[in-house]
Amino acid sequence: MLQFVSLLVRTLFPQRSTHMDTATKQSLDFNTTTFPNQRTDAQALKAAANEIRRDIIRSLVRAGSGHSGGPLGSADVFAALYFGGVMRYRPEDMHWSGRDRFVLSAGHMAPVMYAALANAGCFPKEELGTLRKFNTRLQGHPGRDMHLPGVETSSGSLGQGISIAVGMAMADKLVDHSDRRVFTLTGDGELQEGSVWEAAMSASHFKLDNFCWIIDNNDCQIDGRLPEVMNVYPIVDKCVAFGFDTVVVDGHDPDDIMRGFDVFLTNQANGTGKPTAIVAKTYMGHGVSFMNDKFEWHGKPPSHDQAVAALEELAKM
Amino acid sequence: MLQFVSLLVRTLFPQRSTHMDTATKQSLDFNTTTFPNQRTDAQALKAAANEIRRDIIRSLVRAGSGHSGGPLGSADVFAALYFGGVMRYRPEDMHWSGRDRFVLSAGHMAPVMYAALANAGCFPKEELGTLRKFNTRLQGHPGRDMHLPGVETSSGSLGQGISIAVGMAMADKLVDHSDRRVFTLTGDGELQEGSVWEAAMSASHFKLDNFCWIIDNNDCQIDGRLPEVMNVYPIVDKCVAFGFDTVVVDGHDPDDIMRGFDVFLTNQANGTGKPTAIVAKTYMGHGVSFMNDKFEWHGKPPSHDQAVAALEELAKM
Amino acid sequence: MAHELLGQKPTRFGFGEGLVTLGERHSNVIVLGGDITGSVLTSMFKEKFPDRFFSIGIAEQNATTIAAGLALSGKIPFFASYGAFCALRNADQLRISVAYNEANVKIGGGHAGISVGPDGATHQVLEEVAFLRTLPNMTMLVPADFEEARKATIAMGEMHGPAYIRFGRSPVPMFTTESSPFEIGKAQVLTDGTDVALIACGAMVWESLLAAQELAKKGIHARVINSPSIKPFDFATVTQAARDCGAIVTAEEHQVHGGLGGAVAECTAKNAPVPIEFVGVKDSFGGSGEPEELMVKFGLTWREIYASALVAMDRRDRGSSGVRAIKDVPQAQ
Amino acid sequence: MAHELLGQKPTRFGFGEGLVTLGERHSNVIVLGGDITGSVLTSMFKEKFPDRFFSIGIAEQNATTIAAGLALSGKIPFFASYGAFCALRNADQLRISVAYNEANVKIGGGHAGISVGPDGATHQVLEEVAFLRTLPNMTMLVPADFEEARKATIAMGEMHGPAYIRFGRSPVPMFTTESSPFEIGKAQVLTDGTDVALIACGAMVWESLLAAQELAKKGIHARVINSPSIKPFDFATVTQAARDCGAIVTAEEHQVHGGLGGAVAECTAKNAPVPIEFVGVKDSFGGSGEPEELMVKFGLTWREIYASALVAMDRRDRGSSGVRAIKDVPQAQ
Ligand SMILES: Cc1ncc(C[n+]2csc(CCOP(=O)(O)OP(=O)(O)O)c2C)c(N)n1
Ligand SMILES: Cc1ncc(C[n+]2csc(CCOP(=O)(O)OP(=O)(O)O)c2C)c(N)n1
Ligand SMILES: [Mg+2]
Ligand SMILES: [Mg+2]
Repeated sequence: MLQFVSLLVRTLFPQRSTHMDTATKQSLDFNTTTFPNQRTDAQALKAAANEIRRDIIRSLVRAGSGHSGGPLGSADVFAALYFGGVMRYRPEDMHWSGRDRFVLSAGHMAPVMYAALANAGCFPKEELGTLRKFNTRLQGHPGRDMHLPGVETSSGSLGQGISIAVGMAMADKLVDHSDRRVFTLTGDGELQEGSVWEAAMSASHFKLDNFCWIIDNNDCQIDGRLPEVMNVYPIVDKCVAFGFDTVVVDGHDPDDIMRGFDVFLTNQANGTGKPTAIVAKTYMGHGVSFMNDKFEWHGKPPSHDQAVAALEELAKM
Repeated sequence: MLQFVSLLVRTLFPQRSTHMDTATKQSLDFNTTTFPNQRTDAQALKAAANEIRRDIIRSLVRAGSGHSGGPLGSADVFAALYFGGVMRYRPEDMHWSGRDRFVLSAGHMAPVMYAALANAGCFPKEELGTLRKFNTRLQGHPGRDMHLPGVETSSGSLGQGISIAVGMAMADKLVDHSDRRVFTLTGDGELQEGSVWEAAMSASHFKLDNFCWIIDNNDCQIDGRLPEVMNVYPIVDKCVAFGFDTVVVDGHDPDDIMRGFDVFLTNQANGTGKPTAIVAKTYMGHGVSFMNDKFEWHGKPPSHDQAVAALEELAKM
Repeated sequence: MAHELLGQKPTRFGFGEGLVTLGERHSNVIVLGGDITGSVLTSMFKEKFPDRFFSIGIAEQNATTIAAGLALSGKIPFFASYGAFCALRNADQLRISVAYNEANVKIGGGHAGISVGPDGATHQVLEEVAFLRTLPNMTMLVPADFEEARKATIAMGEMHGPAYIRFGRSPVPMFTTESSPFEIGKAQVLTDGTDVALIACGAMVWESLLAAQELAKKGIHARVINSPSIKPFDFATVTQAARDCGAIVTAEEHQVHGGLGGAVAECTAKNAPVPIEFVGVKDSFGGSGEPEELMVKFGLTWREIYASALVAMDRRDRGSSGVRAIKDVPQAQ
Repeated sequence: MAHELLGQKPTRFGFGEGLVTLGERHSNVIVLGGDITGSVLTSMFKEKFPDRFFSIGIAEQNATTIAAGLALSGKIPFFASYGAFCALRNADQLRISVAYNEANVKIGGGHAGISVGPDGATHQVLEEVAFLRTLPNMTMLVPADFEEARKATIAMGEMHGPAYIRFGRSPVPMFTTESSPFEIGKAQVLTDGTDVALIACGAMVWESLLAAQELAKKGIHARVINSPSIKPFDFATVTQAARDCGAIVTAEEHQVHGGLGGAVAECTAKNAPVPIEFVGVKDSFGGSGEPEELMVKFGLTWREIYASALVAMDRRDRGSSGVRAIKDVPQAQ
């Protein structure tokens, strides 16, 4: 005979704690600031990057899971991309047929893309608070099925987004003969996926000077530093050997990032037939000192106290 | 009501014609010559390569399907590998635990590996006549399930064998701490597979100076020349950027091929920690003038008349 | 219904012709080559529409995902290679970039099944139907002959969403005509019996007709069903067959696990449980040889279908004891 | 038989512990890392046997094929990653370099199923059981809890040949003990009923026990069967259950097509056709959320099993008309 021992009174999966006390709630709240997308100075881009970083912290602490390190580290690149007049889009109509496109190949970095899109005005910043929650449009990894404005494709399996971006750039340049641009961002650990090199080979084969590949070179991945986990260096030589006009930039210096994008824009304008790779030297978790350059922060959210500390530090920047 | 119209009298798949008239049968027969594996001169390696080429023709014309171009073009490399004292093996015991290993990553080139093994005495040359036939040990692509001596692994899906070879070299160097060597041969079209670059990255990451990667650079693949189908050039820059000591050799000059292998042997002897890539410049179909440098011969067998002509030409070389 | 042998032709030619028709009808159809364009007949499209053909080389992951990018840009991209490589080398890409994205990507998987012949096991894909059938949003088609392959290709190009078509290398009997019905999601009843149902796809449909002809000589009237649409699956027609016949044989050039047989077994278990015998490859890899030899060796002829029909009917009429594995297929006499 | 809740723990910890035991017993066990060693607990082995651990980085194709090379050199290599990437990104490698080679390669596929939670659909693999089940020479295991995962890991390490184990991220109920039987190829009857059989794997075994408990309150005695060995499959135990109960519910954290449900449907169709209801993910992708929320949303709780049992019995007792798709699962009350 079977005996069951109080089986039903139980929680199959313990709920994560996402409780916040009201005292500090204010500083964790989303505001309604948005930023315009135009050629501007380093100061303005820094301000945008700072707001993106704070929104990353705000959304992650609410989510109770997710990736802090990569998103914080690439916030300056995203600020330049979305608010430096590089990528052409209409926040009120992200389906505008003339838009340039951004594909997040490193799908786990979704929080920074979501924060950039919200700060561009593509959707209410409040919604950043739903990151990773049940039925959210802000899926843990971008899900095209959720129709969040600005999310061009699902991603989350490393090494796929860059190929999707190549396909888009082929459609633009080789089929539609338009001047639309396609940007993609991969991680540096992601370079270990062979499919990345298939994509790279094809981008130069098809002379896609409308294709801009940003590599977030933070020298970190989940298990440690790149040379220990699987050495991808020399990155620049690889990109060059695969046919890219390759430029290395300080990924935390807005002017230097813009210099990188200008190389790309010039390549396209001059019809060089060369795709551009921008190797952005960054630090994982940059902007939050206790996360800075620490691979342990690849896939962790801040605790409530850590979030408060991070926001305070960022407010002073 | 159903009506069937003489359905059963039919051949579902028409049989290929493999008929040979007895008059020319002699020249198409396999002989029993074998070759020793030792440091030797170019003349001896040329003789071995010539016999390999003739056996490729003999087996393919019997098979009535299969790949002529790659196998003929890489015969000189195989001659040096199996008969130049580079790879250590015992033809009478291909399971000898001290043997070096060869992995044919370009599985479709099986005919040249089979011919080399038969000419080494690993199995009767007669058996080359069963290539691609029902229940043969000489499967269209190497099948480990058939236990042909010298076939270390199944292959046929491009870009896998090289990774298997890396795994073997890791076992030898990093686990068993033996001085066994592992050789692999990929095609040049095969370089389009991203998994090849994953393998390459890991070979240098693990400092596998016991690992020798031969690239059959015939500039041909099924659909045409490499730069048209998908440009893999510059091959050398790619190999170097992926951490290989890379040497380019004339793949039809035994001395130059041996120079390449010597670079590898020196790397291993000196413990440089660098894997070696040998880019062998070859011509598809080399040795048979009407096939020479013609990508159309990638996957075709010679007709009976073409086989006779090819054998006559080879006999004069 | 008459089922005449109209000749022999590989299904891949139907794919090639269908592509050309699509190219003529729709300016946004794009074809990607995987360095075997001659084998899978994308060469026909390339010749007619060189501007809409792009060679990606030997990089099935990239081709599949580039196709997704093209689809997200409003194109209708087809990528074709051998099924071993364009259903499995790119499986993750198919799952995420194609299926999860609901990208309008079309894949043509050639050289499917044992009848590939001398190339051997690596090239004889026998597993992909099972995988593709589990992918949400995916349409999966296995046409029976040249003409049906042509129609299926056109149909998949003109529907919206991810789709895969499976076709073969070697010539197989032609018996459907321009006027034969074809619709995604529908199976066709080819003969009207109620004694046993023979449900097949691909080249095994013709073998099922042959088996039915032999059964007819014994007074057994088999309902032969052609089920080219593995997904969406025609539950109604298969359920009806189970209810009317009470015994089923499935036949496919695929592993006996998870493919058409699996779909039929799930359908009947859900709607009308009946004995089924599964004709297919018995959980083994293929090998080199001539197609005809191999089809006999691996038990993919009308004979196994015939013998299985007798067993299935016997099981229906008298029950059975013992326990048999799915791959225990009655020996052909 | 008592089935006590002994706590909660993710099955992945059983994998991690099993690996360490194997490392202690066999000096030729090697582990390959795929940059998520902490998530899939290969980190435990790495810590104890740093010399026998190799980090391959984010390159699942390479890791799988390197494993094949190691195996062909007499090693017993394990490679583990998320199932989405180590069953599908490397599908072609699994088919040819591992399965066709009969290489002694062991794969650990973590983060399987919906219970992955907030990471969302891309990471929630729900298709790999169907694929792996079709590969010849492959052993495929889906343990129900921590302890069974530990045993299964050791068992697969100590058998010869390709094998895959599926495990999950989130804590799930523990109820098997050191003395519970586990054998590759065998299912275990956990409760003895003859009214309906509930056949499950993974975390759904516990849910089946819960469903059985509720059914018992109505006087319905369910036979709960834990089927961790998807391949080889225990035809005898499942056939016996079909014969004894005449109605079956299958339950798995996988698509309703092609997985355990598919295996049971094929088995019964072959040996003892009975009505089956399939509890699983209904041909859709997952999404973000907490595991508990998602298991409810996607219909993966004892409630659906309970409701399905009533439907299956009803179908057995009174037959049914109409045609339902596999994914038409009775609503939980
Ligand atoms: C194909 C695939 N394999 C593994 C993973 C798991 N994974 C997610 S992020 C990550 C590390 C990525 O490293 P990097 O690209 O450097 O990003 P960073 O850690 O710097 O954010 C891994 C292994 C994945 N998402 N996809
Ligand atoms: C993964 C994979 N994709 C496609 C094929 C089909 N195929 C066999 S050989 C070949 C061309 C290979 O080119 P290359 O490596 O240059 O060899 P060569 O033609 O010079 O002999 C192709 C595409 C395959 N065997 N494996
Ligand atoms: Mg990184
Ligand atoms: Mg070549």
